Amino acid sequence: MSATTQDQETQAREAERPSWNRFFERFGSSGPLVGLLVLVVVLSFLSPAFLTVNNMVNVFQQISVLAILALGMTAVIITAGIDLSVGSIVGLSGVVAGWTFVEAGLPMPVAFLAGLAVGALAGFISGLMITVGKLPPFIATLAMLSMARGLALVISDGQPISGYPDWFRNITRYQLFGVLPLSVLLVVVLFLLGAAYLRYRPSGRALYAIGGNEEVARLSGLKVQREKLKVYTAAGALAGLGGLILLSRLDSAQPTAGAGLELDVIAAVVIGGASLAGGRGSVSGTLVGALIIGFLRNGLNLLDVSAFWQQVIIGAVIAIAVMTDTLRRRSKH
Amino acid sequence: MSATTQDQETQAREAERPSWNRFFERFGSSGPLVGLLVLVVVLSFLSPAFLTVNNMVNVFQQISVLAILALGMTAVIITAGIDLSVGSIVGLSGVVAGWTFVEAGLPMPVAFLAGLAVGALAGFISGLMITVGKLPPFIATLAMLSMARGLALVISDGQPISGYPDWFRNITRYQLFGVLPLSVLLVVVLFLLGAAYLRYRPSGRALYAIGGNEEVARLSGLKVQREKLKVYTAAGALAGLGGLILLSRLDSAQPTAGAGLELDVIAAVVIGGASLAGGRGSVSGTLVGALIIGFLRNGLNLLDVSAFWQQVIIGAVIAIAVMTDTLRRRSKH
Amino acid sequence: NDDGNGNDGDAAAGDVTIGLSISTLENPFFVTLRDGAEAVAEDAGIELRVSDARDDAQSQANHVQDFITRSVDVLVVNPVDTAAIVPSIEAANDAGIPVVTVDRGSDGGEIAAHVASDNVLGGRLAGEFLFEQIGDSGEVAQLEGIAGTSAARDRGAGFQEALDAASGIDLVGSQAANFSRDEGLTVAENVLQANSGLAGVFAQNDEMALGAVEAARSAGLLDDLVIVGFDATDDALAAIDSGEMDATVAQLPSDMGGAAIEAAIAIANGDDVDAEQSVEVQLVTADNVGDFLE
Amino acid sequence: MPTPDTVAESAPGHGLVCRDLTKAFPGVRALDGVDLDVRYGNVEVVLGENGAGKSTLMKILSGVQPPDAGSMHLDGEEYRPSSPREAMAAGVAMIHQEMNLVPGLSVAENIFLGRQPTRRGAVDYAEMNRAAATIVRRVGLKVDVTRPVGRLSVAAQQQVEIAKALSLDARILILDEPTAALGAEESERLFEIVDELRSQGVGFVYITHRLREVERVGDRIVVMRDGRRVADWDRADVAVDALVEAMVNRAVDQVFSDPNEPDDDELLRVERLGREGAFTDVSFALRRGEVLGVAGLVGAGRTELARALFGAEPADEGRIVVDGRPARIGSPADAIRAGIVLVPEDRKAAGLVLGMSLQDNIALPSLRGLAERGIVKKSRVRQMMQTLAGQLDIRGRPTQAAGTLSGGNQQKAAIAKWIPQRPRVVIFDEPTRGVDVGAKVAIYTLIEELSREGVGVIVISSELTEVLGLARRVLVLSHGRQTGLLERDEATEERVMALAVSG
Ligand SMILES: Nc1ncnc2c1ncn2[C@@H]1O[C@H](COP(=O)(O)OP(=O)(O)OP(=O)(O)O)[C@@H](O)[C@H]1O
Ligand SMILES: Nc1ncnc2c1ncn2[C@@H]1O[C@H](COP(=O)(O)OP(=O)(O)OP(=O)(O)O)[C@@H](O)[C@H]1O
Ligand SMILES: [Mg+2]
Ligand SMILES: [Mg+2]
Repeated sequence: MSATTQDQETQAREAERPSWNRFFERFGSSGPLVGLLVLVVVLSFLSPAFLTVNNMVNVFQQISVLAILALGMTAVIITAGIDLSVGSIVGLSGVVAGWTFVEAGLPMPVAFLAGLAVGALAGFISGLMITVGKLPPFIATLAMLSMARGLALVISDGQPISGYPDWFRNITRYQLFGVLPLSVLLVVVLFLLGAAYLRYRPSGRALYAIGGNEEVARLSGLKVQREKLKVYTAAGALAGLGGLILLSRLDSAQPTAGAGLELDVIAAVVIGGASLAGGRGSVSGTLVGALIIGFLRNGLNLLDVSAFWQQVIIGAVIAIAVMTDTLRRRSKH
Repeated sequence: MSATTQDQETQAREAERPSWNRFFERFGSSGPLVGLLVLVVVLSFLSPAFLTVNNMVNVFQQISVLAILALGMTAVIITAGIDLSVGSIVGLSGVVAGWTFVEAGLPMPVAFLAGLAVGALAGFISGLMITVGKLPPFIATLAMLSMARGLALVISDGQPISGYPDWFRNITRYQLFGVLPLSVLLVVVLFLLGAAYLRYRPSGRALYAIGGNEEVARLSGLKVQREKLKVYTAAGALAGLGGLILLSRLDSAQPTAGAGLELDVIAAVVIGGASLAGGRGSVSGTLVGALIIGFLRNGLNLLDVSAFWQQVIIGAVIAIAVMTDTLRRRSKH
Repeated sequence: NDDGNGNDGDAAAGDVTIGLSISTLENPFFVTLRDGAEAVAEDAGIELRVSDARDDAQSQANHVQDFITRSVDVLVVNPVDTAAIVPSIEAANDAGIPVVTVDRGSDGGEIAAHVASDNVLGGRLAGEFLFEQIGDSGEVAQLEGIAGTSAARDRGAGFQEALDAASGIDLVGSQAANFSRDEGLTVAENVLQANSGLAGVFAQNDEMALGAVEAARSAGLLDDLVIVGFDATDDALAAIDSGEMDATVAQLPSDMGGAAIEAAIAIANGDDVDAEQSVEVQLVTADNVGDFLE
Repeated sequence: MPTPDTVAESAPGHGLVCRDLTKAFPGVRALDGVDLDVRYGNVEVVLGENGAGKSTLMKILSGVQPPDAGSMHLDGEEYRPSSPREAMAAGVAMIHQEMNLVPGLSVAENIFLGRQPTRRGAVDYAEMNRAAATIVRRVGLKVDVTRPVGRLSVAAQQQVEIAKALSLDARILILDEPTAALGAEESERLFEIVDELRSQGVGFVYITHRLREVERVGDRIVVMRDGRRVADWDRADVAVDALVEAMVNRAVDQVFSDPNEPDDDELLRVERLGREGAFTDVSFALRRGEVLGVAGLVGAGRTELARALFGAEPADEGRIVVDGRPARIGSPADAIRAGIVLVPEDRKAAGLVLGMSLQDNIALPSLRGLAERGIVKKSRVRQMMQTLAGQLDIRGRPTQAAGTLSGGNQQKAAIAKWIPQRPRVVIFDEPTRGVDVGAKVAIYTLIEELSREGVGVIVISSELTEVLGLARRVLVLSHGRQTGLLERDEATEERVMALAVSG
């Protein structure tokens, strides 16, 4: 009865809202997008070097690893999980690929697959610890963080592994039409696939249900454990891919690559509107979150802000960005 | 299921159980305690240096900072929160105290209070971001992690600050009756106070309700926001105290002190049986968790396990320790 | 690469145990240092135990304590921090265990021997070479290591000395890239973006310098930009050999590690050792890189 | 009471046959050798006190939990579902007693969760929304199926659950208190659907505490007590009194006594109270010892009014006057200080901390009072618990997690926790939802006692008989507006209904 009335009222109010607002809503959560725009405008005024094609290409390239990891993390966080191990997996996958090529002397494509596989395997093991071992995701992936980093150091003996074919290095350097780096193209493709998966695949939709209320999801007949296992494996595989991109960009496998990256990755996802309590999050929001972090670091570098103050500013901006969004969302209700 | 429930359900069946089992239950959750005992036994066999008075004193002293931080974190996690900034606050508080004494030339007790106050203030600000700013604790304290570390570096200009009176350094060196270091005594006192607070104070009991279901707590008339603010402030103050202990131990204020410590702290609390979903956790369990981490690191050092493998082993042991506990608890139901 | 360091063989006592506490093994420089130490220890047939503090002063204090518990005969310490190590060294002194410091010194306590290379000097050499290469005028940038670490501090201080002595040089950017190649790349890209007229980069370690190489390559500036690193890691030497990097500072970590262990063995055997042993700091450029490549 | 023709009933085509089902939880035997037959085209009504084991039995039938012992056969084949998914595949579906929806997902998605119609592997939203709209209309719910379920009222959510179960095309449908949150009209709509499906050969298990519904829908009636099946009837054979007696093992007198005559002192006065988007312009006075009923259709804003009075979502217009003095009620803590408490309609989300023990839950509002020199006394908590458990007949161990109590006992606990506060005004929002007849009478008695002691009581209920039976005056809301304030003698069912649909 009045539920209907209420309903119609909502719809009526929706119609009154300006269309650009609706556009934002459609794109993701409007809060972070507004934050991103403000940031871009401010930085453009402060530094002439900021809003140049070249710099934009740089930023996109710089965040490509972050963005790829954040894609997997988005799915994990939607299920109310968390993955602290992605930074370590970046290091492990690079080292495994490097070792396979340089030490074992296998061809580069095999090395590449090995890196990807070890990432997926690490994610799979985290998933098993969570689903079968009933560990909280925080602990399971914290353990994996430590184990993957340790293994990367063991395999490489703490030394970078270098010496790859030129074509491999050029993969991340090549720019389509002179402006679009392949790694950026890869990010775009992966994000489109990710968005489509979460929106259109039944198992993508299941993730929201699992994060919203795991018991209900189970009672509705969803294969909760299997979906979770898939999500952590995918997050691991994407982290592995991130490690390979970094390997190509640096032309060297670093056992310590990606250390601490997990916090940036989680921040990007949460700035993008996902909730650590699960059930909420979007791929487009995550992209905005990753861009905010990328632009912020880039801008502070361009402005030559002292390294010490950078940390203070980044902390403050992250807090403010998310706060604006949460408070805005709250005031709407 | 809350720790309380667990505890009490246990009490109901107490009569049927062997008394040593009851002793464990009373001490905390039995799972981690069993894990700790197994660890101690195994390490005693592997290394003759392990089970010596001297080494035990060492381990207790080594974990004192971890334990003090974990005490505050226990309360935070019981309310379903998290505090990633404690490691950074350790650095900030030491630097502030060092600066106050060495640069500002104020007396040591004033410096000490300044360090404690800045820790409490940082925690208070995190608390405000969470309660008033409605930020998820993960994000608020991640921002604080970055800001506090940045400020520590700004204040110290990235340099260690040295030059304290001998008596200050001796505080952490002095051993009561020749075996009991003061810092260990402090840990014991603080843990007893913390346990009493959580168990007997109305506001301590309230934390379990807040973590169990915040809305119900609010509708029961509890001042949820104020309790949370208190908890984060206390966690900050304890981290500040940890920074001062470290200052005395290292006889130097290090702007990078405590980096990454937050993960160890959270691990200790969760190994000790707390749930990151809130509503469950105990001070005694946390102490066991901190001891497991301390003994593990100490034992691996004594056994001369390679640094890289240590990381692998520590990750695995954390996973196994928590898994045993969760699976055991599950099988009881 | 440390075979030339073979010891005199007079320290054959098999029951000598040396504890080596390293600041971090997640930096290739110290891994090489450890390798040098292990090689000498193996030759001498003594037992060497290594711990890794992962750049955390508190962990190092714990590790030293553990070594004391195990009553090692000599303690070799590569401090995370020169000030924060003092209480640990004093504890070792109290336990009657002689201490050798390597790479970084200690601000206090009794040190039986110090095997050092001078980070400040290295920073100055690097700066002077960089300025000379760009014709003593123009814009340069610095990539800083992890804020608050002594290597970052000392190398930065040396570079600053050189900068103060030069007149036409303009330091347009100095940004932290945390000793990592990954961050070195990102920060160098951004610095290059902000300063199109940049002539040279000094990176406080080779990893960051190699990141800068990648950034310069992407920007098409590899031939124009003078890049100077620090540490003389294998990758950096190769990069100098191929003309991608211009110079690095060799501290011969392997020699340092070896020398420290030799000193420790001598102390264990009751022999006299020099209290200060300086391992040379050398600038490696295209001219002399051949001497370092093996 | 096992039926003699077991063998015949296990034959194919007969439905679900359960024998000797047993299930124990720590400290309780929830099921103790229960038999149940569900025949196609039949409605098996299961009655029983709170905690009798009804939900536990249904969870076993629908694959949520395995039994400790016993057997189940579906159409003569052994049936042993290890998950709800398997049960659904076998044609057995269930609407759970507690709301089982994902709040953030749309109505349509909740209905088709895990079974979304797809085209080339992608969810076909147009088709899904169309199908959902059809089913939702069938249960009598008029709502945009693309709205998130969390934004709907409790009643609407319940209807979504029914729609979800219908969409499963199950052969055996288990309904665990499906009408607990529904008004008369919505309930009748459900019965019509049950009739229709029954005639198509669907077998039902129907659990309810509303005995009037038994007549309307039931074919056979089974009564459970303490985990055992204690009686069964064909519908024709049984009178309500006999049912009640079988359930609680004693006679229960369910007539309302005349409400207490209130004093003249005004306890609470509400003037032109409103909150944007919820309700506006509500004015009434509550005297000492008065019971005020609040009636209205589902979604009329009654819950919102209650929450505003309690400060859970403070009003943004109008005044609340307590004892002649204007009170600022900005939070539940303010309300409690002013002596106003609320027993919320959604006890799971708002009434109890499910993971905490029963006694800790009850102690929650009284923690400060239970402390002696700042220290909470265990003995006092235990003593308070004992007193209240006796007073309200709460069945459960003090140390049992609240979430494992049966629904009715949870409701009693949610009420009990306020009693030590000695409140002056108690607001009951749907106080008897999911409560068995015996407990219902206990709650009515409690309300009467409270009013006799001079407490002002506000009762919100979708069961009109309850409001009319308990209240001295009845406030009627419709679409968030006050459409009437009737004295007891003018408050007839017809007048209240007329006012509830007006405006
Ligand atoms: N997970 C559990 N752990 C412990 N005890 C449980 C659990 N689930 C149910 N019980 C107990 O089993 C008994 C039967 O509960 P059940 O929910 O089946 O009752 P019910 O007949 O559905 O009652 P109501 O009418 O109140 O819904 C109760 O005593 C309850 O406390
Ligand atoms: N959490 C919520 N968020 C948004 N809207 C809500 C929420 N809860 C209820 N509403 C809306 O407020 C309106 C009134 O709520 P509600 O149905 O609870 O009122 P009521 O008169 O108490 O009805 P009921 O019989 O269900 O108790 C409904 O239309 C519902 O859609
Ligand atoms: Mg039930
Ligand atoms: Mg209501």
